[in-house]
Amino acid sequence: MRLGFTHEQECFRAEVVDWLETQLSGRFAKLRHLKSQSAFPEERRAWERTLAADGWSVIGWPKAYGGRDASLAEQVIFAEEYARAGAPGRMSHIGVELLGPTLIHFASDEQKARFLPGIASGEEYWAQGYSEPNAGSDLGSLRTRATLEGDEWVIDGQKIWTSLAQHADWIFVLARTEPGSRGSKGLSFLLVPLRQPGITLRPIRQMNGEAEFNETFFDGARTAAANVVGGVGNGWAVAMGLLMTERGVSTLGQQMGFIADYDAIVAVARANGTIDDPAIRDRLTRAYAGLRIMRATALRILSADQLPRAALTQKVHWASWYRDLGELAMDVAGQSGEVGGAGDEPLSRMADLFLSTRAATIYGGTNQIQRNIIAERALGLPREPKG
Amino acid sequence: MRLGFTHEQECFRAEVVDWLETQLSGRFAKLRHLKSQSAFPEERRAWERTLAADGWSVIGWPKAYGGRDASLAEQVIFAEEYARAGAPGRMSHIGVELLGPTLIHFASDEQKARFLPGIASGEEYWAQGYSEPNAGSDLGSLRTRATLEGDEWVIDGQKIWTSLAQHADWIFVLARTEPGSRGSKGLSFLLVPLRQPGITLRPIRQMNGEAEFNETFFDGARTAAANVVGGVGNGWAVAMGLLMTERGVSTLGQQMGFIADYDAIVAVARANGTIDDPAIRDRLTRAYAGLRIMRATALRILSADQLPRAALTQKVHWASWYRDLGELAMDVAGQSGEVGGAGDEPLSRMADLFLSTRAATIYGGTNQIQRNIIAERALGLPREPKG
Amino acid sequence: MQFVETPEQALVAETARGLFADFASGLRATVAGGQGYDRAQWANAIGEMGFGGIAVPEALGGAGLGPIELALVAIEAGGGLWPSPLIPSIGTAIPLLIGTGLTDDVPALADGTKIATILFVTDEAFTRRNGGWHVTARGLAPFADSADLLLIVGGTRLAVMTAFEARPAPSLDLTRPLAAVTVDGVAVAVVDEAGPAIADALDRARVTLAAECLGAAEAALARTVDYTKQRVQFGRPIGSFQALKHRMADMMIATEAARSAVLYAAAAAAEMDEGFAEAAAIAHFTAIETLRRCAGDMIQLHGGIGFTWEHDAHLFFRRAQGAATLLGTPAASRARLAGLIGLEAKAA
Amino acid sequence: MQFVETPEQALVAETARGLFADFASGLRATVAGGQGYDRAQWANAIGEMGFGGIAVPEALGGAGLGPIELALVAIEAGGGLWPSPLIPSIGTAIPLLIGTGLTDDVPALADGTKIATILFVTDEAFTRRNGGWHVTARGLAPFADSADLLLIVGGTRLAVMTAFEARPAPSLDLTRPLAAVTVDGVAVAVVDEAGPAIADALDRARVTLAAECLGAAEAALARTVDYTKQRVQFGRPIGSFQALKHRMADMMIATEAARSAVLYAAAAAAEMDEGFAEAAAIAHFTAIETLRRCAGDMIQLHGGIGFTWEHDAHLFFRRAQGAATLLGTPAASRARLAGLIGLEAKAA
Repeated sequence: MRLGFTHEQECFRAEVVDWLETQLSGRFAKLRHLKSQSAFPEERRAWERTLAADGWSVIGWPKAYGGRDASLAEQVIFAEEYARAGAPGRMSHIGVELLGPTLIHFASDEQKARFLPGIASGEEYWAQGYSEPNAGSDLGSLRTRATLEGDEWVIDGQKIWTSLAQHADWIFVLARTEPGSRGSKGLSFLLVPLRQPGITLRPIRQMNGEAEFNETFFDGARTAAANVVGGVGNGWAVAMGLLMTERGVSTLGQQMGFIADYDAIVAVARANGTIDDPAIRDRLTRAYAGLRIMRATALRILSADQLPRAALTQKVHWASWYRDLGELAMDVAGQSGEVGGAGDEPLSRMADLFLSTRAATIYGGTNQIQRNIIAERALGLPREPKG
Repeated sequence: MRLGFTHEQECFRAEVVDWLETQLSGRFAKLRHLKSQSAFPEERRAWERTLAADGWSVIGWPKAYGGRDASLAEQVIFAEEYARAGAPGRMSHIGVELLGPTLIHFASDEQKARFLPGIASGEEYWAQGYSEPNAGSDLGSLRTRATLEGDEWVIDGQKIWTSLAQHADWIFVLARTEPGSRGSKGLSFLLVPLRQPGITLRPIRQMNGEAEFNETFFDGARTAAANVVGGVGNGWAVAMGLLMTERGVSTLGQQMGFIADYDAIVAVARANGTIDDPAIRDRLTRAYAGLRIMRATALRILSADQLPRAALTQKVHWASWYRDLGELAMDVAGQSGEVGGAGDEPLSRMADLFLSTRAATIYGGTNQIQRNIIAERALGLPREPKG
Repeated sequence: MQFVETPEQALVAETARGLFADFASGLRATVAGGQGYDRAQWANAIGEMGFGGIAVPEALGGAGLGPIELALVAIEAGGGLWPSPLIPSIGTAIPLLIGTGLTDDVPALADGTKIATILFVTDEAFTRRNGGWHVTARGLAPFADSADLLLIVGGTRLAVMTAFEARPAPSLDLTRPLAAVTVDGVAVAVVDEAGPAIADALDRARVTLAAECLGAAEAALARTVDYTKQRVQFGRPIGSFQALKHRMADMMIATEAARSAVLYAAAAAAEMDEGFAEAAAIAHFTAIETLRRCAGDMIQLHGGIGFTWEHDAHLFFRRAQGAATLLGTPAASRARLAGLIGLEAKAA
Repeated sequence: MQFVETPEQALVAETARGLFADFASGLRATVAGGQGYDRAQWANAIGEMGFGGIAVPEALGGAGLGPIELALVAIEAGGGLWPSPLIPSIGTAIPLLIGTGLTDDVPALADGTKIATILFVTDEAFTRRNGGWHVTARGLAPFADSADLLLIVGGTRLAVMTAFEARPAPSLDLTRPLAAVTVDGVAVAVVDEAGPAIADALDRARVTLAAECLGAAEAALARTVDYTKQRVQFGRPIGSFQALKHRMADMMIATEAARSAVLYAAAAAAEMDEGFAEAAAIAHFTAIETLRRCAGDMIQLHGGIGFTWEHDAHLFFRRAQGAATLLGTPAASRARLAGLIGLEAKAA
């Protein structure tokens, strides 16, 4: 058990820091410390291509697919320095972090050859199509259906909470390919071109006013018969594998974002004197401790050969922590944080944290669903009787 | 809606205060501020008889059964002054507060004539026989059985959490009188003499070292065939009626006991300076607010013609409040509260509160069971599917 | 002692409930509009129905009822998240003006023809000049851009202003928007050395605000219960899952506690009970914390739809936060309570 | 960087697990006995198995391993609620003596032939007399009635005493009883101006205590899971009810967070990481709060049997409280952390 880094790893860190500093002081300066996930789409595509050109786009992937086979320590260093430098959220996130590892594990050689290079090079962007209006937590109730007509799948249905779809070229879709099937059976994992007449996007406005998500309507949308991953009817296994990869190195980068939020709250607390309030100070202290613990947990998980039980607890832990941070932000800000600033922001950063953090305990599996998973899979508690 | 008392009611209060002061300064002085539920049993019997002699034993009962038909305001006044004077816990509690009202509602005239006078006069004491080792929260799983043999019920089985049984003369027992019946059907509510060869008591030592409860073993115990209340096979309805009467005026007296606990904690906090700790002061403030709110809720419930929905929330509310108070007591006391005092007490009052309050969220229906009741009966949420 | 609504009080509540239920269909339109409230609804509820003067003495044009009736109305207004200057104008300005004897404008506030709002300052904002009082202050005040009168509230001083600048600000609380106020001028009327009267009036205002929060919290619970009975996942209504049931049970435990606290404080106000200040502090922090919790749970238990703009859940959540700073924070009320009950160090 | 146990470390943990599982059958007998610990178990674990010297340099008779291995042993000892002077003698006294250079007694402590405990005082308890140091103090110390050595720990001074009075006190924590200590005499050895060394040693002690609390919390969870799988009510195991499942899930979220905090702090101690003091404070308050919560939940989820004397749940609950005051409170560690991370007012 060892926390520190070797000299070689510190050299790697210096290389990362240097590269990021050069790029983000130069042509990509306007992307630095950007909070929005939707602003400057063209510059962000360019950023992704630049990462790829210099070999930083998919460092954790095997070399055979354009990665570096980076060690755990190197991935940790890259994720943390990337966030520390204020580099922008990855428009390629879903392809790089979710779909890529899934394809590497489940896809045919032809599929890998077709899709992995586009992700690695920052040329093709992906969206995720899982949830449906009547299948939020309960993915087994999916109704979107796909029918093979000749050499194409024809897809009808509706997905919701499709993130980043407005900037994506492709979407992966969990669809029912066996008519009349129920639950987790009869589903297939399809790769579908997003920009086609059979697909309509409608943005969903969230409570904080932003629109990160979409509803996606499929009305005779089409994709090649070959674009099914893991075999027809085997979509559930592929989807579950994908959900597991969500708990990867990217959490470390996410946590660096949390640190920025925490720092912003501390700055407000100092400025308006609420740091003198012992209750506020204690909550800030707990928030800081939470950050350190989440990092340690991520390192434990990443260091383990097999996904440890602890991994199942990560989502509720960070989501609840983040929601609490949002409440703390508002209590620190007080009434003056309840109105828009002088600039172009409609609300203060504290108020935005207060609102946007409420989604954390809901998306990606509500806290309730996550607790079920912990209880059943990690603690071995009995399932509830079926209704 | 009116909080204050009339002149007449204030005169009643003066009468109560005067009577209590006289008695508790005189021959019953040793019972004043007594915490133990088991010490001085003879003196406590005498106290009950004295209450009865002067008409204070069952003031809320109808005059026909020895009560005073006291108004709500009078009952509130009596309960609060009784507790404020430091008068002892009622050894007759189960008879006066639980069984009496149940008999008044469900029993035959003969049964009323036989049993109510003994309760009112402080001559006969009662214990409660509901829970069983395998039927704690789930009363429908009761297994204790009673069989009619000639003109007597013969009872076999085991009850647990029988409170105050060591001082009782009678016990009411929910038993299965219809062989092979299940759930809430086939149960009868029996009145059984406790001091007989067929009944054995074994005290249960609690985590704080006290033994307020017993296991009660029935091995061919007998009672007269007539001692079934509400009819054979109707025990569930009688028992549920009894459980509802638990939410009566006695909660006000209970709350006065809570005030004494709160005051004791504040005294320790002042003495050892923890009151200077803003977090401790805030918790004490919340505890005080909880006391006031519980009193207001009790008054709302008592003032209503029909038991309001709010009544269902009372148990979890006070139990959780009390458990939190126990934790606060210990945090106020610190390490010096973790050892026995100079006197004969094995542990400090703070430590005893810390331990004894843990039972509050369990006995009389765990917080989990209570929340089910609130959800289903007050909010009308659907039941869970059966296992 | 009889701690239950009289039939007359129950009728007031029922009437209010019907009215605010009617208003509720216009909630989104009002919020989206520029002014933040609906003039016709205001004239209807405050003027025609007489809710503005319900706790105002008949001599000042009111109905001569009291804090309990006002609380019952506020509960119902809260249930509909009624976007209006109810709390600043009716709930706060009126008791301040009555309590300090500056009653000239009370009839116009009570019938809704004028609107008042309040700005909290320190006493240093007031200076004597040429025999009058000059007030200099900046800050945030709800509905100030629609207000005819601005009450400047210091620790011991109170001023009525008619000349002030108010710039609407994009506000977290969409149903009670704030405006940035600048005051630099001569007061129309001032009272000095009125600390106790101001404190008592603000306690009354906090109880009315607490009542409004209670109503909103109860509505958040009711809507969550309704939704979870309808929404099916895993083959059954999600309201049958124990984790959700227990969460809603906890919401109800909180709302019932808040209801006890609010009604008790309102009754104590009506009877000028010596324990009123305590009761007001308890009601204030309890009801606000209850709303914050219930609104947060409302979002959570609605799942994905709960954090969309289209769903009302965030309006409740935003309202909770706005309420938490409007007339002092819950923490400030707890600190005040600590003082009232003698929880100071070494004072024994 | 590789934040996972090495095979050697896993073996240490496994060995300790087996030993403390064997000891567990004697728990009640030891608790009921007068001394509070079992001499044979002590000699076995500390001496024969070498756990007493696991983090002690070989030059002082130890195994030359470090804080991580000691933490792994403490986790397992905590899992069995092992009643012994492990924390005062091995976990606290040894690092204090090594850190301050008073190493004469370390070999005897490490092999278990001597037992030490600690008493926290202010520096004023120490006075210079005739060229030596005189110590006057009273207080509570765990296992003081069994101790050969008493370490008097001030802010910057540390004394070793062999002459002191210790009267066993009936204690809340039955598995680590306190004794009332009176000291009035000349120290055998003293260091002065050793504030940083003392602080660092106490941080190390807190990490070992935190590890022990973690082990107890994990055991409380495991035993609760086992019980709720067996106990049937309403026709099914109570562990299938969602409210209970979610409560146990929350327990696990807490224990996993505590495990991360403890292992990180132990690794930081081993590497003399500059963030060690922070990590120690975090581990200390997190593990204690986790145990307190898990022990409380263990009682609750066991229902009636959970609050009986016969069931072990209260032993966990009592241990949690004893741990919360043994080496400073969780609140004190949070306050220390606030200072370490610069959360002082106006310091920006």
